[in-house]
Amino acid sequence: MKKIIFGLLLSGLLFILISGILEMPALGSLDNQSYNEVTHYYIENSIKDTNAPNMVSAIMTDYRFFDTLGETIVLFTAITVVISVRIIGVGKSHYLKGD
Amino acid sequence: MDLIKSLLDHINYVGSVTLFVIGLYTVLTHSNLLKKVIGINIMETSIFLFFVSIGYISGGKTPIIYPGTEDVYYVNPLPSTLILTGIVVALSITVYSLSLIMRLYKEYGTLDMDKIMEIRSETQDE
Amino acid sequence: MNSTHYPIIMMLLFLIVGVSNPVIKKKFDNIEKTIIMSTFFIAISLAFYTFIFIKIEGPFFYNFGGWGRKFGIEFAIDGFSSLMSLLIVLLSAVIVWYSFRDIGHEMDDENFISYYTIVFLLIFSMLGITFSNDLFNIYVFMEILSLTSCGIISIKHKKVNFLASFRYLILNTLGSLSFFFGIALLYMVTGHLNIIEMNLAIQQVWQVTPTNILLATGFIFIGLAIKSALFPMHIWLPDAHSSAPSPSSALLSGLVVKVYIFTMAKVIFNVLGKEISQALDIDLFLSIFAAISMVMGSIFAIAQKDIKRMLAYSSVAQIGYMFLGIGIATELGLAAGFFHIFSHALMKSALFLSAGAIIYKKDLRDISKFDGLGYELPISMSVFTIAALGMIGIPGIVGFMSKFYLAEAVILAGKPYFIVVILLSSFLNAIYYLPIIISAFIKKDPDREKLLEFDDIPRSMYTSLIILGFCMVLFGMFPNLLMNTITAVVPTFIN
Amino acid sequence: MDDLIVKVISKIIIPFMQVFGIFVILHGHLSPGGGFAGGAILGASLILLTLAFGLNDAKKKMPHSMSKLVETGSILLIISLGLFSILNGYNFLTNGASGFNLGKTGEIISAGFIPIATLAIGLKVGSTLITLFHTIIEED
Repeated sequence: MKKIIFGLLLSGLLFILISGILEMPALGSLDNQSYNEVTHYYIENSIKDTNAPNMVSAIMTDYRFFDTLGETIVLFTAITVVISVRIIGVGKSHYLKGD
Repeated sequence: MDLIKSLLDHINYVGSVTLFVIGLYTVLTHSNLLKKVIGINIMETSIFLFFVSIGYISGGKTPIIYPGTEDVYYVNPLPSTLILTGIVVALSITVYSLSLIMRLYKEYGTLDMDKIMEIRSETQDE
Repeated sequence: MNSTHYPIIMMLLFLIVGVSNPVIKKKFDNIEKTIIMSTFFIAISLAFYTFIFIKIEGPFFYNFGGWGRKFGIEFAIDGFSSLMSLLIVLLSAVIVWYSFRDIGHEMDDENFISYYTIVFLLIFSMLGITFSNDLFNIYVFMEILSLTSCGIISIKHKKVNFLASFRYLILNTLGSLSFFFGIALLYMVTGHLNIIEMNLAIQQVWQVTPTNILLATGFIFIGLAIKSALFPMHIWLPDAHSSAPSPSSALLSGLVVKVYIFTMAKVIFNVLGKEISQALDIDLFLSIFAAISMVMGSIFAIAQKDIKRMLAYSSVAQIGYMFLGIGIATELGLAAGFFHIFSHALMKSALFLSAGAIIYKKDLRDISKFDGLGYELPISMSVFTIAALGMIGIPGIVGFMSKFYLAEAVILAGKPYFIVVILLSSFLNAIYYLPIIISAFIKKDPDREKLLEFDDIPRSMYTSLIILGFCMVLFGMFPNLLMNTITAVVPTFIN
Repeated sequence: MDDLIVKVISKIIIPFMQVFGIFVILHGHLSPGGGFAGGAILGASLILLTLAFGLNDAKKKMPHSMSKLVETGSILLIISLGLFSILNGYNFLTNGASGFNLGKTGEIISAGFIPIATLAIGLKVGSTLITLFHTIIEED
C-alpha cells in the first residue's frame, strides 16, 4: 500500500521534472546559459593566472580553494565521528545500559 | 516525433532525473537500513550526472591545455570541479551511516527499520 | 594585518584548535579546558571587533584568493551576519562552559576530546554558512554541519542515540541533496554560483525559463525545510534533540536550526529577490506552513511526558514563528522573525541546559515527578521558569517582545488572522509550561522538606545558567539593544 | 585469508600502485588526475595490503597514530599556505600575487602553491581512506 502511494506520488514528481527539463537548453550546445563569461575566463586566463595547464586543478586548488579546504574538513569530520562511534568505549559501555 | 527528439536532446538530464526519483523511492519505501543508504547513493550519483552534463559541450575537449592546440572547444571545467568535492562528501556520509548501521545491528539485532521501531516502542512502554 | 581578515581568522582559530586537539592532547584536563576557553575568548573579541567595525565602516566583501566574486568564493560580512556570528560564538561559549562538568555524566571519558573537536568544527561550519555568499560553498559547509550535528548526538553510546542519529543523518542528507539539486538547476540557467551574480542573472532568465526557477526553488525550499524542521518535515527533531546530551541539545536547538533559517532568508531575499519570490507565492506557502507548525508543535508538546521531548516539540512550534516572520516579508515582519531567532536561541538553550541540570542532579526526566523541585534546585528551576514564561509571552522577558513585534508586523501587513494563531500558540504554550512551574514551586511533596537550599550542581553549570537568565531579562527589558541593529540591517535584505 | 597467490601478487603490484599514485599526485596540475584521484589510488593500495595480509600486519605498516598526524598535518599545511598570503598583505589563500613562485608552464615545480596543496590533499585522502577502512572492518 505504502509502495503504491509513494510510487504514484513520485511518478507525478518525475512527470513534472521531465516536463520542466525539456524546456531547458539542449545537452551539449554552445549556447548553454552556463557556458558564459565565467567559463570563458577560466579557459582563457587560467594559464596566465596560475600557470597550471589542468584547468580543473587550477579551479580546485586556486580559484575555489576554500571549497577544497572545506571538503578536506568533511573528511576529517567523518574520521572523527566514525572513530567516536566505532572504536572508543565500545567494549565497556557498562553505565550506559538500558534505553 | 517532436517529443522523442526533445527527449533525445536532453537524454542525460532525463536519465539523471529518473535516477533521482528511483533513489528517492528506494529511501522512502524500503525499511532495510542498507537499502536506504543505497538509495541515498543513487540520488547522489544522479545529481553528479546532472551537474557534469550541464558542463558538457558536444565536441568539447578535456579542460587541459596542451601547448600547440588552438581553436578547440573545452568543456566547462567548473561543474567537474564541484563534483570532485561532491564525491568526497558522499563518501563521508556513506561511511558514517554504515558505521551507525553496524552499531544499530549490534544493539537491536536487526536491520529492519520497522522492527527496530517496534522494539523501541516496547521498551518505552515499560 | 588588515582588520578585514578578522572574521576569517576567527573561523580559522576554531578550525586549527579543533583539528589539532586530538593530536596534541591525550587526556581531558585543566590545560585542555584553558585552551578551549581561551580560544572562545579570542574568538569573542574578534567577533565583537568585527561587529563594531561594520557599524562604523559599513559592510564589506571578502574574496578568497582575490579573484573577485565571479570566479572565486566570496564572504559577505554585513551587519546581520556579524551579529549572527557574535550570537553563535557567545552562546556556544556559554554552552561549552556549561558542558565541562555535564559531559562526564553523559559519555565515555575517552570521547571528551573528540566531542570538543566535533563541537569546534560545528561552530566553524555555522560561521561559514553565516558569512558565505556562494551557494556551493554553503552546501559544503552544510555537509560539515550535518555530519557534526549527527556526531554530537551519536557520541553518547546509547541505543536511542544511534537510532536518532541515523534518522537525522538520512533526512539531513535528503535535505542536502535536495538543496544540491536546486543549486544544479539554478546553475544550469544562470551559470553563476555567487548569490549576487545569480540574482542578477535570474532577473534576466526569469521570463525565459520560469519552470526551471520554480523547480529549483521548490527543491531548495524542501531541503532547507527538512533541515530546519518545518512542520510536516519535523519528524527527526524530537528524537534527535531529546536523546542528545544536554549541551548538544542546546547547541542543536539554539543555533543549528537557526543557521538554516537564516540560509532560507538568504535564498528568498538575496538569490530570488522579493518580486520573484512573491510571484512564486513563496511567502504565502511559508506563512501557511508556519502557522500549522506553530499550532501542531504545541499540541504535540502537550502530550509529552519526557521533559526534553517536550522542549523539542516546543522548538517545532517556535520555528513556526521565525518562518512566519520571513513569510510576512515586510520590513517589520522580517525584523520580528530575526529577533525571534535571537530570543529563541537564548530561551531554548536556557531551557535545555536547566533540564540538563535537573537530569544531572536528580536523574529525572518525567514531568509528573517535578513536585517541589524548585526548593531543591532553585537556580536551575528559576532559570527554567524565566525561560518558560518567556516562551508563553509574559512581559519583561525577551520572548514577549518577539511575539509583540510579530503581532505588530502581522497587523501592519494586513493579515490580522495570524494574530489568532499567535494567541492560540501562546495559550497552548501556557498549557504545557505552567504545570511544570506550578508543581515545582507550589505543590507540596511529602518526601521533601520545604527548605530552600542552594543548588548542589557544579559551578560552571550554574554560572552559565545565570548568564543566560540575565540576558533573557536584559533583552526583555531593553529590546532596542538588539532591535535597532536588526532594523538597520533588514532593508538590505528586502530591497 | 591465507592465500599464497594473493600474497605474492599483491607484494609485486603494491609498489607499482603506490608509485603510480604518487605520480598522479605530483602531476596533478599538469595532467588528468590530481589530489583526489592520486589519494584514492594510494588508499586502494593500502586497502589491498589489508585484504591480502590481514588487519594486524597492515596496522603495523600504517599505525593509527601516524594517519592521525597526516590528517591533521595536511589541513594545517593548507591553512598555513593561506596564512602566508595574509602575512604578505593579501587575502586568504592568494596564490601567485602573494609571492608564490609561478614558474614555467608545464614543469613540476610551478604554479605556485598548487603542487603543495595537491600533495596535501592526496596524502589526506589516502590516509583517510585507509583509516576509515580499518575502522569499519575492526571487530568489536
